[in-house]
Amino acid sequence: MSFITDPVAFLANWLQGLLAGWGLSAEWLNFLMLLIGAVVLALLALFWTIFLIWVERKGIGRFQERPGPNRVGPFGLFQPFADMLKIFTKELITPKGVDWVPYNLAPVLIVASTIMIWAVLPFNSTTSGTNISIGILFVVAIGSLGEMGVIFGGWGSNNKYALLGSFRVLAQLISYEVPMVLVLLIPVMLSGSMALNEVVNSQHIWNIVLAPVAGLIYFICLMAENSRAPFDLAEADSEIVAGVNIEYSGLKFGFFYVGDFLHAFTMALLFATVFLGGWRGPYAEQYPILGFVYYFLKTWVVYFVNLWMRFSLPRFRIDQMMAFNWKILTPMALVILMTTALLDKLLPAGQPILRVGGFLVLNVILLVGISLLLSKLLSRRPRPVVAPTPRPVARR
Amino acid sequence: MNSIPMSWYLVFSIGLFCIGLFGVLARKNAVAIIMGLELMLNAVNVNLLAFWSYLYADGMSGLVFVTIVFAVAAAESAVGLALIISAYRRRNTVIAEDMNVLKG
Amino acid sequence: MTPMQIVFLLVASVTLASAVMVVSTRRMFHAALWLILTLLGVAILFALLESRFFTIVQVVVYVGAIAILVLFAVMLTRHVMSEDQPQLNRSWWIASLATIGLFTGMVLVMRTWPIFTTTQRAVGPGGEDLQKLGFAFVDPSGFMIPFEIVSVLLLAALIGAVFIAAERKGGKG
Amino acid sequence: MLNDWLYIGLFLLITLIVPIVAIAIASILAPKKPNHIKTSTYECGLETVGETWVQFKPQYYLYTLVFLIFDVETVFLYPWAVAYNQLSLFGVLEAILFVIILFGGLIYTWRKGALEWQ
Repeated sequence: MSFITDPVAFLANWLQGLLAGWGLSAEWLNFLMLLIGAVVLALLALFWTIFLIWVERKGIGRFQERPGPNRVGPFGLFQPFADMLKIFTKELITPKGVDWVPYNLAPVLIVASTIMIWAVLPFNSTTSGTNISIGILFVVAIGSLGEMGVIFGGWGSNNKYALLGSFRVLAQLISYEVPMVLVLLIPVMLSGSMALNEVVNSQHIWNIVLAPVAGLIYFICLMAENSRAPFDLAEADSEIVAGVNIEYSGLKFGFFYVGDFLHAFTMALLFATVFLGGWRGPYAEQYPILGFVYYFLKTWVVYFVNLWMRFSLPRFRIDQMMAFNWKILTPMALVILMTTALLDKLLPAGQPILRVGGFLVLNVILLVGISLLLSKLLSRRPRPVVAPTPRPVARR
Repeated sequence: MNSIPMSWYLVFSIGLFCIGLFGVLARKNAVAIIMGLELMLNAVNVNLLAFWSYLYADGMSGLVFVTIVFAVAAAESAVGLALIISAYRRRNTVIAEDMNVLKG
Repeated sequence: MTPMQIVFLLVASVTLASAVMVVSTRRMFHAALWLILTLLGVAILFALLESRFFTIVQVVVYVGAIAILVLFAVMLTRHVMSEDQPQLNRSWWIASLATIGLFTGMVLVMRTWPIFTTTQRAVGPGGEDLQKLGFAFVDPSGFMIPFEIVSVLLLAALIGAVFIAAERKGGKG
Repeated sequence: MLNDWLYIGLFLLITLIVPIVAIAIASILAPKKPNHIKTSTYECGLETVGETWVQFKPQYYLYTLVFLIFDVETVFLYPWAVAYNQLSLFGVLEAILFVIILFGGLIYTWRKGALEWQ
């Protein structure tokens, strides 16, 4: 092991040796190493957001045929730092009648619930925060921490619009959690473990190849959990004032956006881990540093697709969004779960080509069949015709 | 390594159960009664997992029982809260003592 | 005092205190928030009991779903009970006597049990074996019937709850 | 392993402490000049009318209900999924029966109209 092939493990080893040299007991050494690992990873995730803000602003600029930030520093790279300085020194207005603890806890929880996901992600074959044996469900559980943040914000601000916005987000989050939890069963089934590193390790064939429909559903659900366009009803500025964050200002308001930006990237990391083989790639096990590179590349592809959709698609209406989840994604997830389980048992083991082919055929049939069936089912209901009411005409 | 005696968990679980029971017996609001029930079910789960962890970790019966308690808790809160909301809509009350349509 | 004991005592006392707040606070929404804290405390105790799966299930099911359901129910039924009037019924002192009696009785009975204070764990450091649990769920000689009955129970609960809650405004009442 | 939970606990503490500290620093740095207009509840420039606690739609409650049941059922399929590779066909069929029962619930809810956003 050298610094070139596996920098993180090398540094960790060196640090451990250094600390052991100071004559610490084994327990304290263990504790300190965990603490250092946690601090480094959490701060890395938090400061990574600064870069992401630049990427998104530049990206949306390019998508809309304008240069984006380009004044502060080369390519506007220092723009987020300027923004940060500004937001740090803005007044934190606390409106009347707020419920103090929930009101102030909400932005903290929103940020924490995003960064917490990084704790279980495997970054290469040797580096991960922790490889806990229930990693996939852990991610789902952390999602419910974010839901708490949304409720606290809505309740605490003592504002009708904030409350309404928080209920809308909440309904969206919990609805899209159902198909997400259902399709996540498929990677668990295929790898026989819930630990994210095992899920990555077992993907000799990427899960997206074996279960493309599940991957699609998972991607859509992740986008909805992020509650950004096209699922950004909560902040639909034309419908409700601004969602949960309406009564927040200064840094507290900023944290809602930090959570938002970071969640988009974390979502890409998760998707790359579960369906795109994570750090896997040629020579990734011999040279763990390559794992970082592969993981990073895959994540950026997913992240770019996510941004692309965000910048190009129009917003859903809330009834469309709910119907899309409960009447298309959930039945589809249930069917894909049952058929995948059955097919994998019926196909002979040890023949990867047959397996891939079988899964592919199954997925195509399901996708076509279900979409035909559902389009028939959904279109049969006549659209409600709103009778044109005579409008009052202003008279002189 | 592990130095916590089983008694601590069991006393904790009895305490949680009794607090929940007090909530069920003494609160007026029906939603608060449901919350008390949730506390009691949680106490039961702590108890079951403590016994599983200290005494019978080889068998799966403890874990299966915890699973069933979770399912029952979900079913109970779903139906219970739906009933409360239904009663609230019809009679505009959530006070358990006032829900006495069946009283002779 | 080992670190584990300190962690346990801290978590247990916070959990019990917030449970007391659940049953005693006047504002229903705050009671629900204290309930969430209690549930999280219980989840940490599950983790101390080496059951990882149920720690996460506690967070996903209780905090992520049941607590939100309770919060929604609190929202839906607000304004019915003003928060100044007493939240406890007339016989609350009987209830408190009964629960204190139950608590002392249970503790006294449990103390006569020889393995009450054992510190010997039966579970290994790896926590529960999820594979075995999954196997037991579908094993005909294991827990196949309870597993299916759970699903039927949940189906019944779903149908019942939706039937009760989804009634139209135009209907009776 | 204790290490996993210890790490996650530490991580959680840090992710909670860092934003709290940041907000604390910002509240020291930032100017504090509250006045009546500034601290009033925001509502399109008008004075707020009525209480914040508008009665909200029971629709939210119905979605949560369905979500709760689905969530519980799905979570208990996870141990089965972990054991999937060692299971016989019979074990898989049983889980499929479990999922079909769940599907029945979805269809009932759908037919009942509880999934419509009104």
